[in-house]
Amino acid sequence: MTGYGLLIPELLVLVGVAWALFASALPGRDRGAAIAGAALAAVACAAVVVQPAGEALFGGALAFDSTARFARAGTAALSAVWLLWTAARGQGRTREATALALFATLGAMLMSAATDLVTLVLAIELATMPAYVLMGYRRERVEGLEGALKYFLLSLLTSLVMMYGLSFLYGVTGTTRMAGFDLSGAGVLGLLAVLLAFVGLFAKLSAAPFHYWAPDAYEGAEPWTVAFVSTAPKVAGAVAFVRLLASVAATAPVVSTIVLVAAVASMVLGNLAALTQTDVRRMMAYSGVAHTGYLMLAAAGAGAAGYAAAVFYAFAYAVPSLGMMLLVAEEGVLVEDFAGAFSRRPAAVWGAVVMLASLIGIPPLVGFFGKLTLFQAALGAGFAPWVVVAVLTSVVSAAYYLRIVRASFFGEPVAERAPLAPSVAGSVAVAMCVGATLALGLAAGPLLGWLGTAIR
Amino acid sequence: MLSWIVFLPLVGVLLCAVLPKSQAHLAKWIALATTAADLVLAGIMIASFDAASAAMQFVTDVDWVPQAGIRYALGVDGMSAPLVALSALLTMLAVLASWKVDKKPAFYFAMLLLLQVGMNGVFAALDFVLFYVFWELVLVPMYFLIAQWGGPRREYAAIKFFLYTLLGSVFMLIGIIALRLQLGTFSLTELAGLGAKLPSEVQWWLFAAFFLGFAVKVPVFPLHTWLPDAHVEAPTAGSVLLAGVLLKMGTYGFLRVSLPVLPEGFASWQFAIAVIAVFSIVYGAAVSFAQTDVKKLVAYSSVSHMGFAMLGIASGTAAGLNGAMAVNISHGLTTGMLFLMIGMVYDRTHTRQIADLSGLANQVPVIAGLMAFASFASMGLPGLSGFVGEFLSLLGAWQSTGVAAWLVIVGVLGVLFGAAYMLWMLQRVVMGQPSHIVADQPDANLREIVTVAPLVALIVVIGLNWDALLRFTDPAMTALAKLVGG
Amino acid sequence: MIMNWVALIPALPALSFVVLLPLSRAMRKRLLWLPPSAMAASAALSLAAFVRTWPGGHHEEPVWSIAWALGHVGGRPLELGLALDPVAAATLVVVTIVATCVQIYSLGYMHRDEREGWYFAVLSLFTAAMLALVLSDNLLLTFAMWEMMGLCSYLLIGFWYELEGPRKASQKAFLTTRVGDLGFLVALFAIWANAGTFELAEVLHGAGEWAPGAALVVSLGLLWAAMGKSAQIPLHVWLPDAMAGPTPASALIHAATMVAAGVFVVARTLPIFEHAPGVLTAMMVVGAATALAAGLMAAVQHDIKKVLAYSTVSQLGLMFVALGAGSAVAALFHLTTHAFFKSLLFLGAGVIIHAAHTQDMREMGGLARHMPVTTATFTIGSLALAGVFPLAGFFSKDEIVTVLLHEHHYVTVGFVLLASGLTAFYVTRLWFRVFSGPEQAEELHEAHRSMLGPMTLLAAITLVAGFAGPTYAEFLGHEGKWPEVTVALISTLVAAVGIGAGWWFYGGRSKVVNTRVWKQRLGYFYDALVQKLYFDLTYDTLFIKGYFRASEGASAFDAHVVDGVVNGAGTAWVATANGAHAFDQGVVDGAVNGVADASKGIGGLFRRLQTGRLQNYQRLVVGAVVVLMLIVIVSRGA
Amino acid sequence: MTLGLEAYLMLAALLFSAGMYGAVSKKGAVQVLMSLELMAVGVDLNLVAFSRYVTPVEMTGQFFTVFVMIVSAAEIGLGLALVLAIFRSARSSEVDSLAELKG
Repeated sequence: MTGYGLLIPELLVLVGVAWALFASALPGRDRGAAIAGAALAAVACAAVVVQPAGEALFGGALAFDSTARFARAGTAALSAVWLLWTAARGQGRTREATALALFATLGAMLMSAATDLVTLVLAIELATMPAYVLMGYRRERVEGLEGALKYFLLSLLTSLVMMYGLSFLYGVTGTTRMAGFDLSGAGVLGLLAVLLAFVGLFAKLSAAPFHYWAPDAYEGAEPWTVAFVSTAPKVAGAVAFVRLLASVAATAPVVSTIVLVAAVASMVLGNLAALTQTDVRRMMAYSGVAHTGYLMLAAAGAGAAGYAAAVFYAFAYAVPSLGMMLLVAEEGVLVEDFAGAFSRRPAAVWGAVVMLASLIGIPPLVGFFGKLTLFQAALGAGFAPWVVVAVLTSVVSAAYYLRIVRASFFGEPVAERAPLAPSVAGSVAVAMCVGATLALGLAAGPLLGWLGTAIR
Repeated sequence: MLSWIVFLPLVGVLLCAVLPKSQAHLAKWIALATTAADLVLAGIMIASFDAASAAMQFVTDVDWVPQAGIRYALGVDGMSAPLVALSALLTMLAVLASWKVDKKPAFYFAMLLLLQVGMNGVFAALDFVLFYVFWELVLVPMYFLIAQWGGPRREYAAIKFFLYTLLGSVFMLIGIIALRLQLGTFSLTELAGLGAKLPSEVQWWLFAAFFLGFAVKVPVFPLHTWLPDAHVEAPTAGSVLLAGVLLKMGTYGFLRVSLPVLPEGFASWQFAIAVIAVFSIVYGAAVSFAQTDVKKLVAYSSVSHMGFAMLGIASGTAAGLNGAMAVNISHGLTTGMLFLMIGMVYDRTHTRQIADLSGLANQVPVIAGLMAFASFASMGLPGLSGFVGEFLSLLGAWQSTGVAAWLVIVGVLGVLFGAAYMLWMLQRVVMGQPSHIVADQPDANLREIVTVAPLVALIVVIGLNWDALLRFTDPAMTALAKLVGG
Repeated sequence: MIMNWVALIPALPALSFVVLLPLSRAMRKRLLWLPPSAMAASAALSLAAFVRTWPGGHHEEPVWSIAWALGHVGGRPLELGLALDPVAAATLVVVTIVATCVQIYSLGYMHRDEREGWYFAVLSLFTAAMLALVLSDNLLLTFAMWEMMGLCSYLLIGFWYELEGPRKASQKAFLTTRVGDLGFLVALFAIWANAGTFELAEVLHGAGEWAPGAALVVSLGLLWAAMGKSAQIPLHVWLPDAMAGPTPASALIHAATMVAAGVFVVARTLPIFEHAPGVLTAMMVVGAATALAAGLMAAVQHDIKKVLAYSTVSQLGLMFVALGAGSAVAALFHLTTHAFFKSLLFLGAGVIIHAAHTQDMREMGGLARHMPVTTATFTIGSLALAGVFPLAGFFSKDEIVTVLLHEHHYVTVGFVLLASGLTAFYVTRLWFRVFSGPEQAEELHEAHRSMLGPMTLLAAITLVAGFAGPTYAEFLGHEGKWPEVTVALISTLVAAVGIGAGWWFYGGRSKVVNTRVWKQRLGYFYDALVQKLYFDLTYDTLFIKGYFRASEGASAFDAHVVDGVVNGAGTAWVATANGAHAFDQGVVDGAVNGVADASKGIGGLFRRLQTGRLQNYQRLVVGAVVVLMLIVIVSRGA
Repeated sequence: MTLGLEAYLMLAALLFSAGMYGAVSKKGAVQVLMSLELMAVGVDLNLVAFSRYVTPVEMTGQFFTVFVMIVSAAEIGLGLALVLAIFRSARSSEVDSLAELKG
């Protein structure tokens, strides 16, 4: 199972895309495509898990090491869960949504394995373009389109800056293989190249100085599309970020200071801005900025442990926030809409409590172990004061996450709401997220072991 | 065995969760059964505990997250065994005291049992991360207990409690990780000896981080403002467990972590802690003297009593440390009982304002008698358990080189002020003519008396025969005193 | 030979408390015979113990002792123990006899009160605690019993807790004695730090080698505690108010036992005081001052029980003087005699109050004609108190004067004689006010036999006890001798002068005497005495009100400032973060107020950054890129 | 006079910054898209220049340029579709008029 066999998971996803695009010719209703997509994504995830790690393909352009394996499996699993939910509760044109989602998943899976600048750029673009369309999914709502446009233009601007940086990186080092970068002799030009390259990645992960698109785009888009865009690609994005950082950090130490600056800015700005939000989507946008900050704090630590912690944290963030966004899609976008939710759907609200607790970092959930390994790496790299900032901002995060809990338990339902149509698939999808948050917390050991420390 | 004691209540939680809406009233029986079973197990553990040895007993030690070096390790020694037993006992009594809860009972008792998992876990954990997991776990059920069944300002009190403790504990998390990086292990038993190797500068900072984490829980003077709100707004069972067990996690943290692992850090902080402790004693007593709500009075009295425990810890001598442990256990019993009595009065009169209550002795003599008994026990009357802790803490502080003698004399004043506010409360609430609210109220029923009986028995037994408690704590505390050089 | 039955002496009354405690009021009423009989049995056992320790005398080993480990601290056992030695044996007899008389007397006195059972239970518990204190040879056990007695006195003084008076008096008594107890605690700490044990014999034996200041700290602590318990100035304010409790209880507690416990403990630990001579002189000064001041205040009281209360304070002052002079025997002998005649006077006062239905002497008169037995026994008691020749008071007071003369404390002798004179004066004043003069109450009749019996017994003892002086001294191991003739003459003279003055002012009157005559002659001095020398006033304003204000301030401080610091920090920041008014107050309540306000303020600031206009975002992004490039260039260049 | 690598890089940089200035300052959405396209051209020129001078043999730069061109073309196509959708429903393609989402 070497050589092209390694690409089987990607091929499965591609089959999913084909099924969704051309399903009109095949039997089965609109929803069939989504379910088929979900099934194929799940099988792809299983295929990845089965694969041995450590193979390189296309002459080193793609490396399926253990970190890539972790990210590919993670992304595939997340999109499978999302597709399952969309099959049940998606509002219209689910076939298009499935196709777009699977395209993005394919892009993300390739991104996490890309070790060559060219494949990296291709994979990044493949992952983000469907995202633009997903964000502007409801064509008739102007806000949706406005959000998508802002996302598109800012994202395009930053990715062009990144490509400009990458071009210089290629120019200075003479190769596009990330492993071979040696910037020691490159002087200021090399550093500028690295900086410009990272601007794009900062924007993709919605890190602080470049996060402006996130709140508006999240608020404009449909909550269920935001669920996918804000979580599944982020795991792969983290791997790409870490891989590029690993390749240049050795010879250009200033890059870790830049990452550190961005990390602290994201943590502080993300958490504080989220504090007074009344729209849960904007709150989750800023919380995304904050969690990217934590993730980059570990990566700035520049060590095998730091990189592994960053990737693990990306996943530990993605799982609960996917679940939360799906719940937001079901319950309503404002914090007030959650009022009295406990009396309506106790099980779902308990799920929300578990996921929010994980985002805060309350043990024994996956979020806690994410933060634990993250702080361990950061402290090891001597970032004690920044860890204190991270710790304080996570207490602040407890304040705004708890507002959702408070509303759902003790708020009086404002308007009489039509009870949500019960749907097995929808609840199963959310239940999977909650289950994963709990199980991966208790089983953090084997998961960390499986993730390994491929990126040095 | 210990894993059973810690995780048995979890079975109860699951049972309560799965209860259909119609049988929600069964929840209290499930809760009673689980807590009773847990108490029996704790009883067996205490009975078969070999008091002579200071080593860890009933140890289970297995890998949990090998990559991060985290182990699932449980064990008890002379210090934690009585605390686990106290937690098991008080939770059962709390269940008994909440027999009449009718608002979402399944949810209520599930939270109570989840709280017990956290409490038992903290005292039994030997791995620092496992300790931290249970430490944080306690926050969630307590938050819901206060926020769902509390008094008028419950939501504010609940979130204040949650964020206050979370702030403290995240600093503790940094400490835990720093220790792991410096000394290479999370295991509390191994850490105990290794800490001395650290440079005193590092020990100073680590002690500060742990101090913040534990002091919030004790609580100690500047960090105590969450306690009165949480107590006043919490339901009776919540207050009993909050005062009876949760506060002890703070002092237990000092005894299990700060002192053995960072002796030099402790030496440099010793005088500061002593000053804060004594100030808490006097300040807590003074503030509670002026309270109009009897529950808030008892809450501030907890600040004062735990001040004695902190003084005992600050002394670093065997007597002082034993005193701290004695205050932990006896405060759990006496304040637990006081809150149960206040709960009984509240069930009848639906008010806690001292001004509205008077003349309990004539109308409800049994409740009045028990309340007076609990007050005298908490005042530190010799012959009852309150005196053991206060006397040994002050004695230890007097002997200790790190604590100045005048500080002890101010601490002794705390004993006087303690008597003042308790008697002042007794005089207005228990004595005098029955007020119109108190008139024609029924006296304590069998369930209420059974709830309080074990506490009365333990208070008298420990009061008369100090060895009932010191038999357990002395070996561990003497070893600790030697480690700290007290 | 094992005399473990001695342990029964304190155990029996304790047992009757434990039996009565859980019972209902009706059940207690039926078991009322239990406490007095337990007391009587205990008295019998004490007598047997006394006989067993005869002839007493000074020798190392106590006749009987038992010890048990209370706990282990730092590996060292913490032991408690009881021991029977001559001092204990003698005091046991005194306490049990007085207690039995009081219990029998109370059967009649408390007959109509429906909570009578609770009274007897607490009385028994109190006696058990006193007996245990007497027998205790371990200072920790002594302290425990000391506080237990404090509790019982609190419960007994506050027996009629429905009324305002007893409630306030009981709290005042408990807190004032507890102020004293703090001294005892400090003394215990110093003892443990230096001697490593609380066992009395070892402590006394090792007192010499203690650290320099230790003996001083211990003796000061014990003196302060004794002053609290034995109501010496300035801690005497609680005793007069304690009269709000039932009279027989006062007879036992505030005449014979509890107040005497202070003297007893100091007597037991006198060797320690020898290592701190300054404390002895201080004790003498306090004793003398209290004797005189209390005597003066007693002379102006109108309430019969208050007169007796101040008289007790005065007599205790005398005992402190004896102790200050270094003679434990004189103090203990006076303690013994005082126990008998003062409890007799209190019991008598109980009968008088029952008969006259008032405690105010101005509404009494002419009781002698209708109550022959009470008058006779009361007179014996009064004369003993005044120090008239054949009675016990004369001998014990002379003992103290001889000791003082022997130790050349002539100034103190002056004070003592002046106090004795005053005592004689106010006793006579009381006697004439109550027994002679026109009858003001109707149908006066003699008390019930069960109340007169104990009084006659006590009167008989008072007659005889004086002569036991020398044998008592030898029993305690000191050479006993009769008081010299000169001293006897001087004290009889002083007593006669006192009685004469009393007779002259209050004797043989046909009409009611009013006090206006005193007011003109003594003016503001008289008012000062009536105001109890302003002690209560100063304490109330200075300590009680002061503490109230302090705690009000602390509570306000806690609620607003400390909590406010958490909120204040927030509002301060918010005010500085411009445009703070933009976000509404409603949002704030969800989070921890102070820190929340701060973070919300800054959060608001960030949100304003998000203008929603794409151009702004692009400019911000480009700006950020430029800034980062500058950082890279500068840091690379540096 | 032979044109060295630096000359090409200067031209590419010029194009890139002109495009960036246009993207930031222009009002109309289409004009912004055109400026972004200009930046893409700058990047391509840069890559081709490097390929010619740094790695003339392997010509990795050329491949890189091809892919970059394809990608940016697709991006701009998508962008135009988005702008058309907005124009149809909001009657204006003024970038700054769309500002409901904020805070």
